[in-house]
Amino acid sequence: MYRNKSSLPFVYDSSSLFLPWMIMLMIFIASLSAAGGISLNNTLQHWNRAISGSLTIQIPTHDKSGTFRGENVNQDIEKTLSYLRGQEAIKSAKKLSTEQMRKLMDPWLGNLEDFNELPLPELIDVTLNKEVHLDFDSLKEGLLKIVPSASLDLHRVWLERLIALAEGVKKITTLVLILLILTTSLTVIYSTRSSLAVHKPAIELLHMMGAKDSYIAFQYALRVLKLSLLGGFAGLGLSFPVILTISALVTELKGSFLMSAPQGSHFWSLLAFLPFLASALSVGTAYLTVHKHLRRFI
Amino acid sequence: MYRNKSSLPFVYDSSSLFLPWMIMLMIFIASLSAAGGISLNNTLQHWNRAISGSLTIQIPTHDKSGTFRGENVNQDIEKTLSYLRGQEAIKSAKKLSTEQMRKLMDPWLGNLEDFNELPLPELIDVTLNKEVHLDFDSLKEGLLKIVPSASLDLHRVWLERLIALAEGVKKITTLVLILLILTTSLTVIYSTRSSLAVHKPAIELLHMMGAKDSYIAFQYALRVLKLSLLGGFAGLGLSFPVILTISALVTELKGSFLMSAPQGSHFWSLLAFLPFLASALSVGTAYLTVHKHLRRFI
Amino acid sequence: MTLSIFKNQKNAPIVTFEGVGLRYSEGPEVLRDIDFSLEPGSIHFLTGESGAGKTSLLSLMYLDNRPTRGKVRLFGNPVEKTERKYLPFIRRKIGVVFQDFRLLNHLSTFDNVALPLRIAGVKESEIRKHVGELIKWVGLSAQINAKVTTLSGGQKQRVAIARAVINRPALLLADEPTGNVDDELAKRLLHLFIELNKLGTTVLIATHSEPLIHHFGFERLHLEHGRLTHLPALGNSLSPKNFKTKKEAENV
Amino acid sequence: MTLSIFKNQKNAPIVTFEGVGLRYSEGPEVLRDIDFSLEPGSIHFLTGESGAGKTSLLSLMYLDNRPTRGKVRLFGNPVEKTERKYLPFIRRKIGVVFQDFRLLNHLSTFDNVALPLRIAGVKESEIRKHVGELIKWVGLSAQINAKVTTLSGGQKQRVAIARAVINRPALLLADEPTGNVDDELAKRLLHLFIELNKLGTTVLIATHSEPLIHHFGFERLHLEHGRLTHLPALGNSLSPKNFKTKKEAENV
Ligand SMILES: Nc1ncnc2c1ncn2[C@@H]1O[C@H](COP(=O)(O)OP(=O)(O)OP(=O)(O)O)[C@@H](O)[C@H]1O
Ligand SMILES: Nc1ncnc2c1ncn2[C@@H]1O[C@H](COP(=O)(O)OP(=O)(O)OP(=O)(O)O)[C@@H](O)[C@H]1O
Ligand SMILES: [Mg+2]
Ligand SMILES: [Mg+2]
Repeated sequence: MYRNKSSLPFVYDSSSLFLPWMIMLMIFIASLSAAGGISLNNTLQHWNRAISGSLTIQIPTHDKSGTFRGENVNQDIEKTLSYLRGQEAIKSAKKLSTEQMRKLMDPWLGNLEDFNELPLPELIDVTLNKEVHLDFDSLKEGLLKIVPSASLDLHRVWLERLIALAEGVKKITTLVLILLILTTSLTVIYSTRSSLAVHKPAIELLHMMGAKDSYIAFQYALRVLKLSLLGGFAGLGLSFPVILTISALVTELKGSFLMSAPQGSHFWSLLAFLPFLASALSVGTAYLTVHKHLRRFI
Repeated sequence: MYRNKSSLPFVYDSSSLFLPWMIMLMIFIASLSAAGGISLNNTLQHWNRAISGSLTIQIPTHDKSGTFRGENVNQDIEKTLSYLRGQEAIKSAKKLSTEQMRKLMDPWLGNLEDFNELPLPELIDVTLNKEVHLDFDSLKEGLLKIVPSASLDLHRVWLERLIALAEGVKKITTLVLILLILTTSLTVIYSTRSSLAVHKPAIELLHMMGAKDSYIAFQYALRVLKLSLLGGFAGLGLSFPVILTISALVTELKGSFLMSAPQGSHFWSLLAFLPFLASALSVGTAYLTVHKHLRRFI
Repeated sequence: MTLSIFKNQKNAPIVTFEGVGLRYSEGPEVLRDIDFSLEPGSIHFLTGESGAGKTSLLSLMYLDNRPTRGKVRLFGNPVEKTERKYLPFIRRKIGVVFQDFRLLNHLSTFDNVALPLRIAGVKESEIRKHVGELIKWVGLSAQINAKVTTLSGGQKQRVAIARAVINRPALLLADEPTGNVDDELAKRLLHLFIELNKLGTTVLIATHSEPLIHHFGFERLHLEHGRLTHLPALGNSLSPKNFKTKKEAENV
Repeated sequence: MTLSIFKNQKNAPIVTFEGVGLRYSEGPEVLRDIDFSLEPGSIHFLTGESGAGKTSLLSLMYLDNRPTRGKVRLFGNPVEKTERKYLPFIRRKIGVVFQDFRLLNHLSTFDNVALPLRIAGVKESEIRKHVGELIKWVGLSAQINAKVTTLSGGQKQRVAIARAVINRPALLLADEPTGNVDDELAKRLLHLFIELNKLGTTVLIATHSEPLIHHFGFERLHLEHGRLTHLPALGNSLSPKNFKTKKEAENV
């Protein structure tokens, strides 16, 4: 029923020329956004895990003049631990070993060779009880009454800000993606409609010769399928080297900055799936647009 | 000479429908990229200033058991300074005051209330002679022979990595911008060409009636001008709230993370200029495309 | 294939108009109180001055327009009551020569003529046979693979005629089919319609050409300012009765 | 305005063909060894069967094609040597009725007829006056603001004719200008050409219509398989000499 020689003169369509470019751009940006989004999401999970549900308390090992405080330190630790264990909002609290401390500080201070040379404070790691709301300020006040030299939560402040920034970037990425999908759909709809307007005489003729709506809609859909697959894979091909480069850079930082690059067959197959998704979107849109348009004819 | 009723039936053009969308997307992404790029660039300048041309050397104030090293510290500082001043690759070297140290460490450790409570090492700030290549390894070796307790360059390592990442992101942003400009130009060229193909009969007719090339090219250019200004300002309007939101977030981090949000009338007028730039690009491209095409007719 | 459907209703009129009026969106009625029917196997001229409504009347029959009042029946079916999905099958039984040809400019002569068969899903081997033969008949063998944009006015008109008759329609509507060819060629082309008429096709030809009207002298439907009158045959060499008799003789 | 330029070269032929041949990209020569000239103020029919090359010959005169060999002169200028930027001004002196009308479908009757004046930069007030008058003459006052897609075939043809004559061209080329109207209207339209001819316009009319050829009996350029012969006037009521004499009388 459907001949290979199309009875519609698509050669004169703008859409044949720009649709692949449009889809190429879409897929390029979409796959970069996807890579960035996934990476950002992983990173955020790390960061969130680092602040949520836990809390760090420092007990200084030296006084202000730089003199070692000796046994006072252990006393302060004991007092702090017993205070914390009395709090409903706190699940557990324990002092970090030197090894744990090194690991924790690593990202912020680099691979410090002479770690022990820094007379760092002792740290107490606190796990929060998620079911109970923590009143951070009253907790702090209560603790300082008992252990005046203790201090809470050094890096929490700016980590929270960094998370807010990253969340903002994530939202914008999502917005861009939604915009892309909308624009692609609208582009396909409008270009199909204007193509229908350009070919109105030919379509009316086919109609008057007894062609069914599906005959015409199928020709459009086929055309759009070819064009969007072409553009989709071009865009994907373009994005691969870019993603690989940035992944390599992110991986470098991974250990020291808690970031993670997108990877794994899961991720790559998601990317490879994008052109098909875009094509399906385009083809479906074109087919429905044509059908809806034709129903206006008698 | 040019009537307000166009003698070309643009109504049936795909380009009239998709060009504004295309330009809107372009401008949206372009202005986000511009904002991001400028912000990143400023940040990179800060970071680069922080590492290039300078070097930091630490002299520990306490030994491994945490005992204050007293006069040894000052001796080590003197030895280090005289060693450094003998090096050709080094312009100057001086010990940092407590105030300077606090400023330097601020971004990495947060607004630490109890700064003095950390018995940090003394720091020596070294300014490099840019004309002479620094052999970092032999410098380190030489210094350690004289002052075994000294250590060099704590944060340089991961800051360099962060810079590499940021540079990568910057390159990608530039690439995306170039791609956008190319795509816009190609879109305008192709859509103009296909519009010329669609309107070939009308154009031939106008020609045979004695219309000059400029008469036709002008009609196209005018059309494209309207469409791209429309799309351009829509895209700009869309990007403003996004940029403002992210700017606010970045500004929050500014102090603590050496980042800077794009701002100032300079920046905003650059953004406002983008739609005009895109329109000029489109209009010029359309005008030239039409002229070049028409020269093929006799 | 199309004819078999037609034969089932041999005795019913092919086309019936009852009190039909047509007006385009804004503006006056261009057709008023049209009442007539075309018997199966009949052949008529449709005359009337420029703007009288000939093309409009034909367009109601090839389903490009719907009447604004009155009733149109095609092959016995009331058009306004027919479901949209059945219309393609009615349309495939009607051949039309449009006044402005309406060829598909991106296709060749062959592909234009083959179009109705392809739409109807006829096998490619059969298409090749029939189309080539007909193109030869209208004198375009030399242009069979030429794009129709490269054809002369008269050549395009002949492609339009070939396309209208290729699938042996039950109803043939020809709108000014010989305006771009000389009288000799016009007569040759009308003989094609007469051949088809002999095989049972009902034919209606809108024309301005007095030489043709006089030469063939079929009965005339005449339009004047949107109203229809039925004129008798003009003095002629071939009376319409001749054709009817021949056809009827063949049908028996 | 256009006529003033023309009058300067009153005595030179308006059109001269010397050994002209035309072939389209691939394919044979469709015009061969064409030699003729049109004197200022002359009026001719161009005849020949479908596909003989009439439209091709005219297209060389309205600069849609260039000859593949030989020389074409318009108003004394050799076409191939004229710089591209001067061609628009030559074109504005030529009026063309295309066989396929070539109206701009998105414009009204009025705007289509006004097009040549607008391209030439004529003032809008003058345009309104002249265009309205001419549209009345061709009988389309009722359709003056209608989009041309809503016109009947004959009405479109009349718009095409009005557009060709609106700026009183020095050379008028009409390609089958009456194929969609009846003989009475055709005669009326040809009288428009004759009026123009009296004012000095050189006219060439390609036609198949034997009634018209007989009725007016202008001299004929006749094409056969791409070759030209010059036929004398057929028996007629208005001899071409009549017009020449009338015109010449007026010019004095
Ligand atoms: N789509 C339309 N919209 C509005 N008016 C129309 C439309 N089509 C035709 N008309 C008007 O209807 C009238 C009849 O037109 P029609 O085409 O039927 O005439 P016709 O008899 O075929 O004339 P011709 O011999 O010139 O082809 C004309 O006045 C025309 O302007
Ligand atoms: N653009 C073209 N490309 C190729 N061949 C063409 C082109 N235009 C015309 N021809 C061929 O040139 C020949 C002459 O065509 P032309 O249109 O001049 O004939 P005509 O005398 O005007 O015929 P008609 O009376 O049918 O309009 C035809 O055989 C036609 O197929
Ligand atoms: Mg008509
Ligand atoms: Mg011709």
